[in-house]
Amino acid sequence: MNKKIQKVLVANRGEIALRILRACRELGLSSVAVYSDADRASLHVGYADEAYRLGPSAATESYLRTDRILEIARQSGADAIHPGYGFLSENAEFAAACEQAGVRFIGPSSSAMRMLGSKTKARQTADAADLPRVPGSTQALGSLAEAKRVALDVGYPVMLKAAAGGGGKGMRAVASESELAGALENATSEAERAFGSGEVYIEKLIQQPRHIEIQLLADHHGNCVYLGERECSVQRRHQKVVEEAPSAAVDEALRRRMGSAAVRLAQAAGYTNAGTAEFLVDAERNFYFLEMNTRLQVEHPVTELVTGLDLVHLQIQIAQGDPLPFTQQDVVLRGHAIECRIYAEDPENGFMPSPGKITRLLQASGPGIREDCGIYEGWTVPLDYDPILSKLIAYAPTRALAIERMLRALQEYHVGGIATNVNLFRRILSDRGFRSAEIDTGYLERLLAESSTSTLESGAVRDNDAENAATIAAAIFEQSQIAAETKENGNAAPANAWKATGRREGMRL
Amino acid sequence: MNKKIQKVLVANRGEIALRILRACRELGLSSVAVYSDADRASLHVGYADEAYRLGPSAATESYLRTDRILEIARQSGADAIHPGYGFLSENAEFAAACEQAGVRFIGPSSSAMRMLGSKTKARQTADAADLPRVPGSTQALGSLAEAKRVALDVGYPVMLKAAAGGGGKGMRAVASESELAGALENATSEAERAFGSGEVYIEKLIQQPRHIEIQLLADHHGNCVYLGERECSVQRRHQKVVEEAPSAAVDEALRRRMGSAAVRLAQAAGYTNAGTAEFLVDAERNFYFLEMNTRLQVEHPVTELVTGLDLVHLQIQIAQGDPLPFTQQDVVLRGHAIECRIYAEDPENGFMPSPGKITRLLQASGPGIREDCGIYEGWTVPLDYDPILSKLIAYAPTRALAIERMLRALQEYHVGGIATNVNLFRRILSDRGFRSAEIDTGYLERLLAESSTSTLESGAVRDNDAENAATIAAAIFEQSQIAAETKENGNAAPANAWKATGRREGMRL
Amino acid sequence: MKYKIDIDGRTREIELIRNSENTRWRVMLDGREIEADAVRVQRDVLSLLIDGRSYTALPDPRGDETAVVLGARRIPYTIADPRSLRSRSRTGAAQTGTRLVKAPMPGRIIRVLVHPGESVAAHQGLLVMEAMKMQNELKSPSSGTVTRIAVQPGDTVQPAQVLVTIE
Amino acid sequence: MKYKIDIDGRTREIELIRNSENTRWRVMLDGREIEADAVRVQRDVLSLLIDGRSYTALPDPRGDETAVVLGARRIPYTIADPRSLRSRSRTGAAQTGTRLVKAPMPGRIIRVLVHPGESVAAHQGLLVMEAMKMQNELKSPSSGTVTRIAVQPGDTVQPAQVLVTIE
Repeated sequence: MNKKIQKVLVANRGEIALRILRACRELGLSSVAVYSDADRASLHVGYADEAYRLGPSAATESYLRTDRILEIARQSGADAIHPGYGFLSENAEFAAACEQAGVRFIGPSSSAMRMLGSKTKARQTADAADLPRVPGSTQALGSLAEAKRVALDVGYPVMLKAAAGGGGKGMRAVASESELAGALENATSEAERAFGSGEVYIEKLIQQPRHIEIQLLADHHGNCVYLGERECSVQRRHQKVVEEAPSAAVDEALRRRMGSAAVRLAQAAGYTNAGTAEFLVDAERNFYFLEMNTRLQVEHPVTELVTGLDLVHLQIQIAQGDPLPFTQQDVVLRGHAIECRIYAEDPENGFMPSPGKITRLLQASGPGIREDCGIYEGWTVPLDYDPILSKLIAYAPTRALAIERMLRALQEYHVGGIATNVNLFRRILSDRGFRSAEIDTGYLERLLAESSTSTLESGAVRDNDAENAATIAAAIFEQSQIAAETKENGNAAPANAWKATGRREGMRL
Repeated sequence: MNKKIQKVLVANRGEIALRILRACRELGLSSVAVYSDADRASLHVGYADEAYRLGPSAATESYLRTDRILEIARQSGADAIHPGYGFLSENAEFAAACEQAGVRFIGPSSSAMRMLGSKTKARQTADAADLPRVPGSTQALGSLAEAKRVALDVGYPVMLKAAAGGGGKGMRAVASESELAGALENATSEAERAFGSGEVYIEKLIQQPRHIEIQLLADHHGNCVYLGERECSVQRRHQKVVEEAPSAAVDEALRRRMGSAAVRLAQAAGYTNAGTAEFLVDAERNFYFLEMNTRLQVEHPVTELVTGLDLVHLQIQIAQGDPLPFTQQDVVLRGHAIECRIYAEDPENGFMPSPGKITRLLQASGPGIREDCGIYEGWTVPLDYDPILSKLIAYAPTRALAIERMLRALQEYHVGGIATNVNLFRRILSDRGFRSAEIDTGYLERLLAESSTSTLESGAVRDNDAENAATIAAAIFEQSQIAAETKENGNAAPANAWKATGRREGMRL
Repeated sequence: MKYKIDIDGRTREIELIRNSENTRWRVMLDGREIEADAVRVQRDVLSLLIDGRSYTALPDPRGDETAVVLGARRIPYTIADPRSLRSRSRTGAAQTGTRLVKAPMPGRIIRVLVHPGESVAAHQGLLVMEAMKMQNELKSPSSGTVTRIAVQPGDTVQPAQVLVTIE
Repeated sequence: MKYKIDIDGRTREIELIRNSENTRWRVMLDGREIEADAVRVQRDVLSLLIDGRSYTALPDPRGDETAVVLGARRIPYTIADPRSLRSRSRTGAAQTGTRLVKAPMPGRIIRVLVHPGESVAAHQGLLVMEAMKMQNELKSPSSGTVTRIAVQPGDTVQPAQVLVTIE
């Protein structure tokens, strides 16, 4: 355990692969990227010291190919594998295979993962560690009849959840028994497809809860600390959309109670590395354990910004057997951080994914802005993976300023050629309910159900000057366009044609 | 004083104008940009809500035109002016003119500025407030004879300094009396040209001192706090090149002593707003007051990162009469920040400025990286102003990690078309002396005097694989180039030609 | 050059006249004269100064649609002027009583929720398609009767492939 | 296509052969065969994979000079192959005993430090020029005698304007 890690294989893609590769560079470690055919031109391939092809684009033929990844680790001499999030990150068989192959898995041991990775197992472990949890089954449902019995027992409404779940897949709310059969079928088939396991269990549905999670770090020397909470209540279809740290609903006493509960759970499972305990918190500030994510989270940057720590550095240090370089008392939260997950999807069109070529990319920067990004101008968003493009994160001394800063950054941000959810964030961050932190897991669905005419998009007072400016800009673009098409036989792309014409017509460069 | 500021005119350009405009947007304030002819296409013009032309490119005909700026403030209804750094920021007459015009100057009062802005006056104020200072004159030198007398008095070597100085202009080290006449003439003429005042004074030259400064904030309610120190010893020709916070040479006791001295000085002068007291610190950790900068500093971001505060927000709040929202005890330093000032200059060619068109710009981002930038791809660096392009700032839990993170970011950073000092930062941050924090104000000149063959540039072991890769890349670029020139009659620019050819030859997009 | 532009729910008439070789333009907009200072920044970004107000605009074509991004807003527009080549190519495609529900992107059909002959309401779910790991319901664009279902569960579909016909 | 490339102090012979319509190239470099996988990313950035090692390269022309940026290094190169158009235009300009000191950028002459007929050492300061608010000393490229000074203090000079002649 005490030999230092020298070379890390990053078994992932997109922004998280790049984020881990950056950490490797900062720690002076060699790095190995792997890629599918769809990702040959992706940023993580060029960022690593070495890169090897996994296979065709489909995840099952590339990023989920345990055998290929271990083979590449062996051939390249990588002595550690960072799984990122998604893909193999919560796959205990993969962790076990790494252990057998003598390659460090940068995550918990396969045994700790087995105790916590499956949601049903985690609920059993939580019971043993005396954590409050949502009433419901701790076993996968064997039949519709069993589902009906458990649901009646805890009382409707209930939630169906995939035992292997994550990212909101395989989840269904069920209001009454008449919906149960259909929901169970849907949840099972979705879980089967997403995780290769159709195991589903039942939980009581907590009314208007907040989704709040505790970030943990545990080393191999028995030290386990919590790094405060993240507020993840802004969700759509159980997928997080906006995350923040700290939560407006958590005071120091509640933080300590939730943090201690999470530490108890991790220690009961012999957990090491970074992990996240998810809780529901009701209006009376009761908290209920939901599940444990035995990996780095998408939203880890908000914790990094308020604690000043680097979770990926710490994951690597823990994996090579270093003790945590601080204790619980050293962890001090300061300021407020908000993350927006920028996706290639069209909120105006049922959140349909929008793969395709990013023809233009203007990015935000300046004070308090961090971007963890896996895209570039000219890159084509592939069809084969989750459509996350980038994470924009704002930090400021207060929540109110962090919101204004994020709005400022969103104003600077532009993705051309494909639809994104950037305008949705403008709407959320401008909404009175969000700004007063009156959010629960149903908040976003309610906001989306409101007529969009009440938002800043079209509800603003008509600004004649701005309309004139837009019209003049359109005419200038068009004039250059037509001139280009006429004089150059229409071969140039609009932007280039406009550029060329601009130059010809003496517009200052 | 208690009426809130509504609209801010930013009387500056480049990265600092953009940084202030961003703050205005975050605080919900309207903003007014001003620009010279050289800056019509600069980012700050498009970022503001309103923008007005000042005049021709020369600073004396634009950014130094007090009358034009006040006229634009009046016409646009701006109720406050932020001067940034440089230009009119330390001009007490301008501050007084703002006061008379009823426009808030976001900085100290003209009277406080007069007590501290001139270096000779500041030295008198410092004596009255009982600050340790470097021995020398507190009056401008009237003649060469007087200069000789003072220099003999304090003992050679001495420093000549412009009373109105800043940015290292009008400064000369003098080792013996024989050099005094020439140095005095040079310093006087440079000061005259740079500041419109040829006043020069003499200080004893402290041997191998560190340059360490204290950031202050003072409100109109008698509150004055220090926000820790910045280490600015990495200088070339008295211009800061790399800055950090905190300083490896300052412990909590020294920080408190220096901070208290700086607060004493500010209070003696009735100082309000952000300000910086500069000190020299010798090997025995004695500190000597040098001068007070009555404005925002270029390097303010490193303080923002370690304190979690936003100095421009606070400047504006102070200017509108708000009390500071925290006390000295609330100020806690956390982690380490380093700033690299990226300039259009060529370190391999005597640091000659390199104005011109930026043909390519790849920027750094990700964890712990902030960029305060005023440039874009396609922008032409004008001849008329200081050649600062951007400030790259890295934050990490420790100094060692901040250095590695900055090196990682510099690796991601690329400016094409003009020479920059990016590689110089790689050299400094890789240097053993810098890494062990053995730096003083002579450090960089010594490093530059070393043969560059001892650096990572050419001193690395020959990497045959990398050389092969470079050669193959050159051949691929060239093949596309020639193909383009042959088939397309050579009209396309190299990069575009390569692109077009790449596409034609089936290189994956 | 004169244009008619349909933008933001209005039809505007606009004529652009360059003043000289500098950055200023004289614009006649619906009969009113406007002075605009226009400069290209950042490749395709336009900085416009009109009466001191500063606007940043960039073209944002997406598929067939032309649009201007101005600040936080994306504003689609069409050029009504007959000299515009693009406006001509976008004519035709008149609305009839038949609605074709097409695949908006490549994906796989998971479930079909209606059957031929069934009456459907506007926004009623027709089928579930999986694309980019997400299942999305495709909804009916209007009320009517399902006359044809061209796919079945398990089918892989291509963008713009017709899935369901509603009359 | 075959090239001779002067790069990093060496002259290399290289031949590029595309394997097919995919991203792989066969390269003969100084007689040794190398397999390279090359893909364009980010407009003009080249991602190269050779034996598993990953390199990112981009062209970085500056004035007349061609160069490749590879990681942290900028490596100038010249093409020695006669088919290269650019290499031909860079011939001539042979070194003689006369050295011309030219203005590297626009600026103003502040002081002249030498006089005609004076002997100067290599790196000795010849004049002080102000550009972009900075005063810089222009130094002699070699030892010799100042034969001509073409400017005086206060003169505004343009890039490449001859300031001093040394023989």
